[in-house]
Amino acid sequence: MTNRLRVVFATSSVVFLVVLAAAPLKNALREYHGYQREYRRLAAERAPSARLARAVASRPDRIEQIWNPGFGNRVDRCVTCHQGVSEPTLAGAPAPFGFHSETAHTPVDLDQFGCVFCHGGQGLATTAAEAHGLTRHWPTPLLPSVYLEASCGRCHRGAQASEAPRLSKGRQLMERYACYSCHLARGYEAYTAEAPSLSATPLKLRASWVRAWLKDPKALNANARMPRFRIEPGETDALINYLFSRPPAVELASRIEAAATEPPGDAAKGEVLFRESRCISCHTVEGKGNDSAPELSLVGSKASRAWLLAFVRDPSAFNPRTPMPAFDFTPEEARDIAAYLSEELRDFSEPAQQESPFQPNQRLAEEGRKVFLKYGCFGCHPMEGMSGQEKIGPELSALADKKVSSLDFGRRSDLPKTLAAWVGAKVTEPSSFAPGLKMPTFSLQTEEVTSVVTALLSLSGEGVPDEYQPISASPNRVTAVPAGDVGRLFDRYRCLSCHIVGASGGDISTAPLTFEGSKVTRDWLESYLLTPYTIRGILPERMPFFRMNAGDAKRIADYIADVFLDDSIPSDAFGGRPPAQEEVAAGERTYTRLGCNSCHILGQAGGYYGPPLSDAGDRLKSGWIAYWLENPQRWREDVRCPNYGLSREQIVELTAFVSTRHKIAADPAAGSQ
Amino acid sequence: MSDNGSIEKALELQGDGEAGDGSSVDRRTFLTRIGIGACAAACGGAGAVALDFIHPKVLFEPSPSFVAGRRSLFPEGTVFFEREKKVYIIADSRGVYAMSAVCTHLGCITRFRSESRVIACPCHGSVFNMEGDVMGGPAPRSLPWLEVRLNEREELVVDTSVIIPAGTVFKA
Amino acid sequence: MKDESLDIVESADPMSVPKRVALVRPDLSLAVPRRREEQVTTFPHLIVREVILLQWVVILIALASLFWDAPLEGIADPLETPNPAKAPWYFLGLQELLHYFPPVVAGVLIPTLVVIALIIIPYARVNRAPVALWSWGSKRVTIGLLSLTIVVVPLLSLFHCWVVLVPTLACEALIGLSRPLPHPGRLRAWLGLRTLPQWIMTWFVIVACLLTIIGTFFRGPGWSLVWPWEISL
Amino acid sequence: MRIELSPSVWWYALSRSELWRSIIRHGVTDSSRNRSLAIFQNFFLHMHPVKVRRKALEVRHTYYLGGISLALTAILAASGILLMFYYHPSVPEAYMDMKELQFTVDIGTFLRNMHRWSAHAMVLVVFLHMLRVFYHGAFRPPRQFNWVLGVVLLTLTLLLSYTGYLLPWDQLAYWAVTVGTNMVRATPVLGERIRFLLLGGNIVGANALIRFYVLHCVALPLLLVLIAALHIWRVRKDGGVKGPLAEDEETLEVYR
Repeated sequence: MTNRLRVVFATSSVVFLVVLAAAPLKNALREYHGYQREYRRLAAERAPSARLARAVASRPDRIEQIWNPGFGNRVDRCVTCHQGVSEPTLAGAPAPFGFHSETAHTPVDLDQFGCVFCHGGQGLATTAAEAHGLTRHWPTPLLPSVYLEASCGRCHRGAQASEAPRLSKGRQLMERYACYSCHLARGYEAYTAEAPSLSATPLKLRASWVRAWLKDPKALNANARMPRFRIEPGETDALINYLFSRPPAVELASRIEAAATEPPGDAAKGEVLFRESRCISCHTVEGKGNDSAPELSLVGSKASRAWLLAFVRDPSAFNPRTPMPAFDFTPEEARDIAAYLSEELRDFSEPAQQESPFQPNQRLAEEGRKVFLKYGCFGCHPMEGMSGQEKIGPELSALADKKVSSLDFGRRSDLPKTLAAWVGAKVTEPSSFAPGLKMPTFSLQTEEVTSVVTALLSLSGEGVPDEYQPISASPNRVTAVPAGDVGRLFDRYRCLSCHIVGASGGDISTAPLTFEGSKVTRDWLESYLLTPYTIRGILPERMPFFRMNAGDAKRIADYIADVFLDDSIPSDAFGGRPPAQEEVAAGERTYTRLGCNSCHILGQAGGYYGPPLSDAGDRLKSGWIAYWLENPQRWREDVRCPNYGLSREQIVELTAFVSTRHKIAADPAAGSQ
Repeated sequence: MSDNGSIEKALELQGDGEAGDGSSVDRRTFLTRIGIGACAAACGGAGAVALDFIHPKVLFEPSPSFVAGRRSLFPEGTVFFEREKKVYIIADSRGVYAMSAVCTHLGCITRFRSESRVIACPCHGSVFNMEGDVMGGPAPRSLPWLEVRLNEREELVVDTSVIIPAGTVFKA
Repeated sequence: MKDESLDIVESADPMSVPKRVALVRPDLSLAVPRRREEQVTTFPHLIVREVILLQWVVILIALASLFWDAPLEGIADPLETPNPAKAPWYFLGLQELLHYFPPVVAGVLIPTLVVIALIIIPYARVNRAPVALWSWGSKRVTIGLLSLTIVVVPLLSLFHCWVVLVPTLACEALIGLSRPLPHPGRLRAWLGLRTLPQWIMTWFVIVACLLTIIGTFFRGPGWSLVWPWEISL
Repeated sequence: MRIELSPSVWWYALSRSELWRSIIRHGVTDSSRNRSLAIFQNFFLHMHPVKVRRKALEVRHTYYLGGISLALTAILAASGILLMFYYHPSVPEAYMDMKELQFTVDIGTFLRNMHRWSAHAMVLVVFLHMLRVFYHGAFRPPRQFNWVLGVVLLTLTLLLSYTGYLLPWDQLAYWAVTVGTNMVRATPVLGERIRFLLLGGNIVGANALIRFYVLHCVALPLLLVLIAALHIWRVRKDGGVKGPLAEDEETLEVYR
């Protein structure tokens, strides 16, 4: 009896000991020990000296962490396993030991940022599965690397984020496709789309065209910005009735009706004018041109001749926010252009006969108004009496902070349960989640979807401390768009449709105006505004020929020369003295040695990639040339001109040579070429 | 005296005298020993593990040691005051040494006076020489010397948690 | 064993415990049957068992802890309510009741009554001696059962509380099934020996377990009925 | 001589030393007197009687449920005290400390698991203990008051478990406590006030956390230890553990 008890006691005690010992044993076998052992072996193998190899090999196992009390008390223990992130000798080592590729913030700022702020995941964790956040109950799993630039966008909130091309592209696409017309987002509260006004519809469009367009805009125009809505056929009828029932604005109607009475112009002359004015810098015609403005290949089938004529005369009368500049065409020239557009750029397969004017039905029109409101058409197309309407989509401001549990996956059970996948599917095919959703389909390319998702995932409400805020643009440059008389001229010629000034403006032109005054001479600028010519033949976008009057050109040139300056760029590279002859000769030798002529035209020969330098002395200020040569990538990283790392003397010599090239052969040095 | 029998004997319970052969006594003792031994080992082990448990594995506090920089940053004759770590790093003809800047009197932060080349405490007027010895004032002890060593990247590292005997100059 | 000669009086005076006084009628024998029980020393007999018990409790809990991790969800977020939001499992019976009854009844009245009932168990007159229900006489029991049914069925049906109604009726059926001694059927005889407090307690345990199990395993989003395997999704 | 080096010799010498005998005043040799003294003179054991009925040792007698709940209390106290070394009762540190236990503290997960599973087991075992006592009729005189103490201990167990539930500060904890405290709200007249006092405010927030922490780690355990001591002491004073009903016990008419 008691012997049995004794056996029970002995066995029980042994089991007790064994089970209690299991817990510390399990603890000692945690996975990071294995990674650290492997890392020590790898790092010792690659260590540059035997001493360092010994030092790294004798490192004890321990949990490593990056702790930032000033940055939301973040703790990232990723470095416990990813031990080689800041060790250049481990470049190319297998995961997870490799060196972190160099970016603006890594590995230099690793201690300030940690890992999780950019990559996502669970910084506190010391096991792979938990750290990568792929477990339940961790709201922010590892951000897929295709969307990594979304993290840049959480601090860099501007449309252009340096070193984040995908993010920048995504943000541009979101503006282009007017996402902010239906969805509110922080920083875009004042956004308005550039969609055409519908106020002159009966005088401008044909009902059959509108019907086709509403069905699928991309079928009529591959560059259409308007997405494809899923409008019921009955709703389409109602909508057309509504649009054609609205009386055109009196002012516009009188312009269009006046234009209708004018005699037709000469289409052949119009075509020449169309080319001269470089309309394809913005518009696409038959596959050629830029897609920053509506495609014109079939514009003749879409818009009436009278409307086209009235529009070309003064685009801003039709849409105060149009990026289209006003060209100073004579009445005949405008008629010729309109004739070219309506006679040559149309769908020849369609019968040419005039469609009879559409007779709207008032009851259907009333229905159509509801359809217009239902699909939020007013978001992009301004409409009288609808300016105060709420945006119809949900706010996007803190989209990136949404928890997966709060997302409605609807019918999409095929998707992985992550925010990125959900956003991706919403952008690709919004209708797939549930029937009856109003969000239209944008038919984006895969790469475009990735960019837009990246931009969307950057919309986080999570702030960063002040000391982490990116430094804003250099304060010694102009950031404001001009006002007053010059401002009106800038508006008339829509300079900012293509050129960047400070933080605003379009990026069609490669020449930002922010420091244009420090770059080019006033006289050259004035002559260029009057008669623009092609500087770089390789670029498809050219400065349009506005037929600007002399007074306007002078005022704009004066303003740019006086205001758009960058104080860090000297006006003259030679401190006021003329360049010495020896310097010019030495510069010429350098020019030849570096092979500058493979890209630049000088005299009769040279490449086409860079701007020609034959008239560089007339066009550019010598201070700018020197400044450029110091570091060509200074203002844009994608500049192809190599940074040769020239010495101060070499720069001055090369500047002396380039800045003495003149079109007018007054300088003897020019003649020698 | 007979009170002090062994616990093993005590566990030989009453009423099972029928297991009378000689080996059974050995087995009983053996089983009791196993039982008590394993139990004691488990308790001892649990105590040791508990002790290890309360020993933190990561710390949320500034590291006691810090990287001062390469040796060439400290040319002979310079006195470098690391304000945040409250440490002087002094280089002289013998080499480099580090010294706490906390006055041994009441813990004020001392200052180096370059004109007279002494370390003086602003609170109660203690004065130390460049070896950390008390030259005057109420300070009871000289300033402690701190360990200086080289790390893997050949940078000087000062460990404020290790006090070394005065006069132990780092030569490198 | 039934001894007519004895009238043993249980004493409620705590100072007199654990003695019992037997009042012997003068006409009967003085012989009082007395149980003698074998005793052993606490040390080591009980102490060693206690040590073994402690060891096995630790062993079992430690094994569970080695293989199953305690749950830890996301950080508390007052803005996001999980669906369903559940109390700890031992309160899920109450939460389940809240589904049927107004909060004052389910959240306050019932738990208070339960605690009071538990406390008065040893003091209630009905409970002073272990008296089987059927010793009251079958008429009283039948009337009691019927009147209970008349009160309980409409009341619980009003709140659609079938979870409580069904076990209540089952218990009543079992009482009705039981028979006073002597009875040839062993089960029915055994049932007939159960006392009223035992019936009440058994009914309470069944209802509590049922409610807790349903609340834990069969309640999904919006406190709707689901299968257990659908809950973790 | 080999014998001199054997552990029993060392043990013998140690148990005879003055130090040992100043702490433990008696041996445990094979005599009833010593065995009695072992219980009498030991602070921790003296709640036991010197002798127990052999039947009371049988599993069927009590199923050791009271002992199991005491063992669980011991595990909970030991693991709970260790966990307190790493716990900050504040928002959001409380949650981060759970992560620390999981990821950086040696055997942190294990200890948290021990504490959690023991707490669940405790509620279950205490409830079963109550059922056992009830069906064995062990609440009858003279054990009435010990039954009441048992009911109080059951309530304390539930309260301890419930207050501990909030401490990890995760969604599970937060909403379980929100749901639970909203039940209290239904109490007529006092409901709102009790809830306000319990939470230290109107919402489950930082005040509620520190209150639950103090209740869980100080107030309720003190009360539990006190009442449990009384409970165990009363077991002995009320005549030892009471096993199953004797075959004839409940049919004795004379009990009336």
